[in-house]
Amino acid sequence: MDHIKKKAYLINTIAVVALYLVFFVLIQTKTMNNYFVGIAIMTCIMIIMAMSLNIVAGFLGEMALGHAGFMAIGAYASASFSMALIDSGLPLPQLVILILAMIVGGIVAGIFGFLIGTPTLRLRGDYLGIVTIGFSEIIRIFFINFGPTGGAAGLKGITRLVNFHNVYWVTIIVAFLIFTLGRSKQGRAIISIREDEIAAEAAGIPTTQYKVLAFSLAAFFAGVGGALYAHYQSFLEPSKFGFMFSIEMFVIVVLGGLGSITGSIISAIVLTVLPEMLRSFAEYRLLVYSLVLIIMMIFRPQGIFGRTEFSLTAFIESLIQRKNVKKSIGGGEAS
Amino acid sequence: MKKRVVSVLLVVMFTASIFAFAGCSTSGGSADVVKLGFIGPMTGDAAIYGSSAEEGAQLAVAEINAAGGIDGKNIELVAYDSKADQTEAINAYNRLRDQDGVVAVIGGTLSGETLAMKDIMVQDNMPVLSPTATAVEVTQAAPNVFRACFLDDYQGQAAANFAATTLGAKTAALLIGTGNPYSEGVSEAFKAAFTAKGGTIAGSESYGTADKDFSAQLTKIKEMNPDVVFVPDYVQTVGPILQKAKEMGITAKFVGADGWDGVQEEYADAAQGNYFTNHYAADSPSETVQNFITAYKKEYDKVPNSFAALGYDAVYAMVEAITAAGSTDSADIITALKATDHAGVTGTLKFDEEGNPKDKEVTIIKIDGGQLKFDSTVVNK
Amino acid sequence: MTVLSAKNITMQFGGLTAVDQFNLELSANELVGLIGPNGAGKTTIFNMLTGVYVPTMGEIMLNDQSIIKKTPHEIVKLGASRTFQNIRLFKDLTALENVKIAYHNFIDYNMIQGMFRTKKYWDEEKKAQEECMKLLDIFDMGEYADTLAKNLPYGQQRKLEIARALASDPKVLMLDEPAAGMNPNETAELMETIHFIRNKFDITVLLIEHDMKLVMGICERIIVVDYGKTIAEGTPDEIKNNSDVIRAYLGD
Amino acid sequence: MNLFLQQLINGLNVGSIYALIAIGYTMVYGIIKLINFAHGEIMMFGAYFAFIAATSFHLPVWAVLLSSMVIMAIIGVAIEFVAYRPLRNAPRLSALITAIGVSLFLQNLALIIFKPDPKVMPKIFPETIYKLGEIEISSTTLITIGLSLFFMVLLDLYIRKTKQGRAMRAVSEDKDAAILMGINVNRTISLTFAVGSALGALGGVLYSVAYIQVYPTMGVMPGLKAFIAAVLGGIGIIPGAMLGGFIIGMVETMTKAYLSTTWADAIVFAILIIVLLFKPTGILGKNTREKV
Repeated sequence: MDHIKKKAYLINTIAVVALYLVFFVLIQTKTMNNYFVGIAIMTCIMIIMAMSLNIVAGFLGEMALGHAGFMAIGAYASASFSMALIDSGLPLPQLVILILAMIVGGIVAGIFGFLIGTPTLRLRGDYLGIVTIGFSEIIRIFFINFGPTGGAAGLKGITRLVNFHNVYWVTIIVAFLIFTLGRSKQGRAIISIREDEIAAEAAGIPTTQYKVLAFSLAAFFAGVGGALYAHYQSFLEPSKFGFMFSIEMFVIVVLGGLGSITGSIISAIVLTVLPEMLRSFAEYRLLVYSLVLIIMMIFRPQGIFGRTEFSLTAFIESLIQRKNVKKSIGGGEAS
Repeated sequence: MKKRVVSVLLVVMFTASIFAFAGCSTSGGSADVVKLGFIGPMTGDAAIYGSSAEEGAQLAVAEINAAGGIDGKNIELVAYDSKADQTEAINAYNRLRDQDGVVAVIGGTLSGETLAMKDIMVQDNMPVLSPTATAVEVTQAAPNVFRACFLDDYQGQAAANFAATTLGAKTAALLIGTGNPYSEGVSEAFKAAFTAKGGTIAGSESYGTADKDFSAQLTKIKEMNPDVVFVPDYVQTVGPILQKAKEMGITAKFVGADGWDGVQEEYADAAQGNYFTNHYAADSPSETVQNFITAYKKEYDKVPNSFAALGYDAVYAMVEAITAAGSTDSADIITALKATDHAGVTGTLKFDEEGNPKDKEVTIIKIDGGQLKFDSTVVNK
Repeated sequence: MTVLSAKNITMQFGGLTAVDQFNLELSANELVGLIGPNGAGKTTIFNMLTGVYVPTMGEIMLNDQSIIKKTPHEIVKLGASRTFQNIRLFKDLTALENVKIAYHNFIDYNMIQGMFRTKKYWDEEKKAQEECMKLLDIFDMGEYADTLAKNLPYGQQRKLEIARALASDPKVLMLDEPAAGMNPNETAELMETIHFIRNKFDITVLLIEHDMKLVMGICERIIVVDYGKTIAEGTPDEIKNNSDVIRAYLGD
Repeated sequence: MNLFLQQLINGLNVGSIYALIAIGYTMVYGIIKLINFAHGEIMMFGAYFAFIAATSFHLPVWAVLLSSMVIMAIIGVAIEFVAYRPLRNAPRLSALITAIGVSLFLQNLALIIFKPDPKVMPKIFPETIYKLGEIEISSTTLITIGLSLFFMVLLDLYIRKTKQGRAMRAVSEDKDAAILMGINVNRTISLTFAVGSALGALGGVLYSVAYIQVYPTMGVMPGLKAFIAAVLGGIGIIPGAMLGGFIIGMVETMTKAYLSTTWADAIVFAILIIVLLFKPTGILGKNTREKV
């Protein structure tokens, strides 16, 4: 690690901790009430969902319109697991149960990602898009008809294990992991497929393998998001994981900029908070929401960040530099 | 340069949103208004249920305010859309409690959203009276949650008793909406009760929540040739089913549940001569019922359905409890709710230990000449 | 010693025979040109040799190993890499990243180590960075390391593609019309570069080219194909005077 | 056997409507490579206009159909002009998101204008039941199938025989070459939206007559099904969309009749997936290999 990278790490760590402290103080002093905490938790979950979808949509460049299906698998798997674990009476601390449930949710979803990805990734573009819709609808219909998880009436009695503190740190960890994935040799291989699949093969990248890897990883993190969702809502209904929910996640990713993790984060915040801010507009709020979508896409089709990342370090540096420039101009005038 | 502007803007937006979070603290109920919350779907596929219940509730609020409110204080019904989505429902509830400072909640309208909110509601000890959430679990282990409607199985049982005893049916076919807990729940109870009465289930067909084409199922039901067909679903599904059945020349009697309320308006021909279980009869001589129907028609220019009636009753019952409690303290209101004895549009509302309506009469309605005619009442024991 | 050999390879698309019983033998460190009129089947031969197409018939051996039905990336690992006629770079990535992607097989850490950034990750990435920079420097492209591929001048893009092909450490390098679209100066420079890399990396080079000057100037051996068949083979001088070749190019 | 024939007719009825709607998806896709998510909403508005024409203005049947189709053709062109044209050269996914935005916008607009309660579509076609032995066919079913087929044939003739039709095919084949040939691409794209939307509106009217209701979210499911039909047949290929529509309608009805009603949608999707795995560009799609 050279000096610049160390500096970047330091700045980002400070920022993450500082942001957490701000929230911590706001929550402790009750300045931020449960309503806002609830929105913040949901925002974090949507950030995880958007970032994980970004692995397929942004890094791999494939149109995946069935992300809600993997989230459903993760949610149901982790909920069933945690319910069984708590029933077994093992005296485990809540955080441990949550972590185990997230891992279970992630792995089960990841396995399904692998199973679904292997045959379907031969397809490209719109055809892959519709097949992913198909799979996620099949998953949803399965849960509607599957008795052991409550069928259409939903799965009840999941212990609420998620609070803002743990969901915040999970989000940070997932963001870090997906960010570093994009800058590892595996991430580069996945991105090269987006850029030019044939050239990637010719450069020695086993493209099929990496496509499946990207798909499974996205499903894994979607499963983690699903696990958090299940243990925040404490109740799961199959109807939640419909086609429109997948579309909602996809919209977040495109709006943030395909391939940009920070873009996904900002976009998830905006698109989760926006409908809440519009709540008092009653039936007009979805009208406004859809207008915002259309207008943003017309004026910024590549998304908020395009493919670039927002860098806090670079941002701070640019601020400092501007100050220096100003100083020199000021000095010039004085002389 | 442009990039920097964008990033500055974003940071500003981000911090602003954090401040917005911090800035809006609880506004609380102002001294001369008592705020009630309402949650139900007003957009999306289920929009009609939420908006009907809300219309009924708003009507009750307007009437109560016109009559002087609660001890001179006006009531305000703050209604939020749940989009039939659990997350939205929880956010809406949190907002009602923290931002709007409501003293009690009328809702949720659907079982799913109510179950999603239940845990938090119990934690808060918020007085909750759901007008229409029928799933059994809604009131279980929730001393603060009540409901105005009877349960799915109660109603299914009543319908089966009616079909077997009054109609003398020997065979029944079921047409069930899968993915719709209401339809599934009522059907289950019907099946059990009908078999217990010695009837035979000729077969059951089902359809998905978004299905509009019932021809395949009805073709099969026609082949079964049962005495009655039980279709517990809402008007907008039942209407087309009845219409199609008529087109196909199915002669069996159709029996339904409270979701049918309103079927006489648009589907009078198709529904002619069929029966359903309901909370009240529109041709009841009761003044409460007639006043409600007249006022609703005047306000919204349409005939109320059972969602509206239950929403209307729920507000009245809640307001009575608040008045009786003499305070807006949660615990007081809940205590008062437990002692509710409200004569409403949908009958007399009293609660059992669990918060479900006690010994509520199920009214059997016959559709005749575009009118809902009172047929009989059934009380399950 | 034979590095790459093709025996009677044939490619049929539907009823059309694009390549008919083509034979090829490349010895170590050879520089061979593959020429022929448009549509003669040169690129199809390339595609078969690199695994993009599976030949309808015939056998291809790379370092004494059959590569029929092997995927392109497996063939790269076995030691044959290529460039494309219509440059195929990773356009939205930097020059350095383009090379690093092809260096993939020599970076040794797994996904977990990469995502958690263990010491192994930093060590391997540092090595990759240095090696790939070295490669760019060989092509005098060090200054462009952080430029997006799509923003490079045309000649540099061609060079970057060759650098990328070299990053997988091939025994055989196949260049598909490397001088296409270049001016005479650039072509001359490219000729030098090809010569240089052949010697520097001790590899075999097979190139398809239209530019006769380039082919005649650097190739030791030339194969001429027309209608999917070899019509002549020999040294540049032999080819220059071959009547079949003249007929194929100029018509009867 | 009779039961089977009866179900076959049911399937044809649904399938013909899906086919009509699928044509709109496929035409737009063929020409600007955009999945027009708002097409289901076009269908919904078409049904609403027909409802208004029939109940408020008491127009005769042909006028109800025609007015709804014309109005929706204009609205379709307007949508393309306002929302899609600015994004013509933007990344395809951005255009897709815009289409989703338009779809949500129209749906919620309808919710505000018309309220969520389903309106009952009057019976605009004369109602009689024909008996063919044991099989019963209602006139509505016959008219639905007949009108769909009529317009499909008409469209086919239009695309193949007229100058504008040829221009559409040229633009969808190669936009740049079409420009060089002096074809007004913008006008051709507008025309495509007009034709596609008009057929979508017709589909909406027929759908609402067959299932007697008009409501704001009515376009979602048939829209998705028609989209699946278009992909199944090979998106961008008009006969493919028709074929796909009939297949989906038939599969759906037959699954409900003989396999399972609860799993019907899942089975439709499963068939789509299986077909695509073996024929990655749909039933009538050509396998194009990327040139290396």
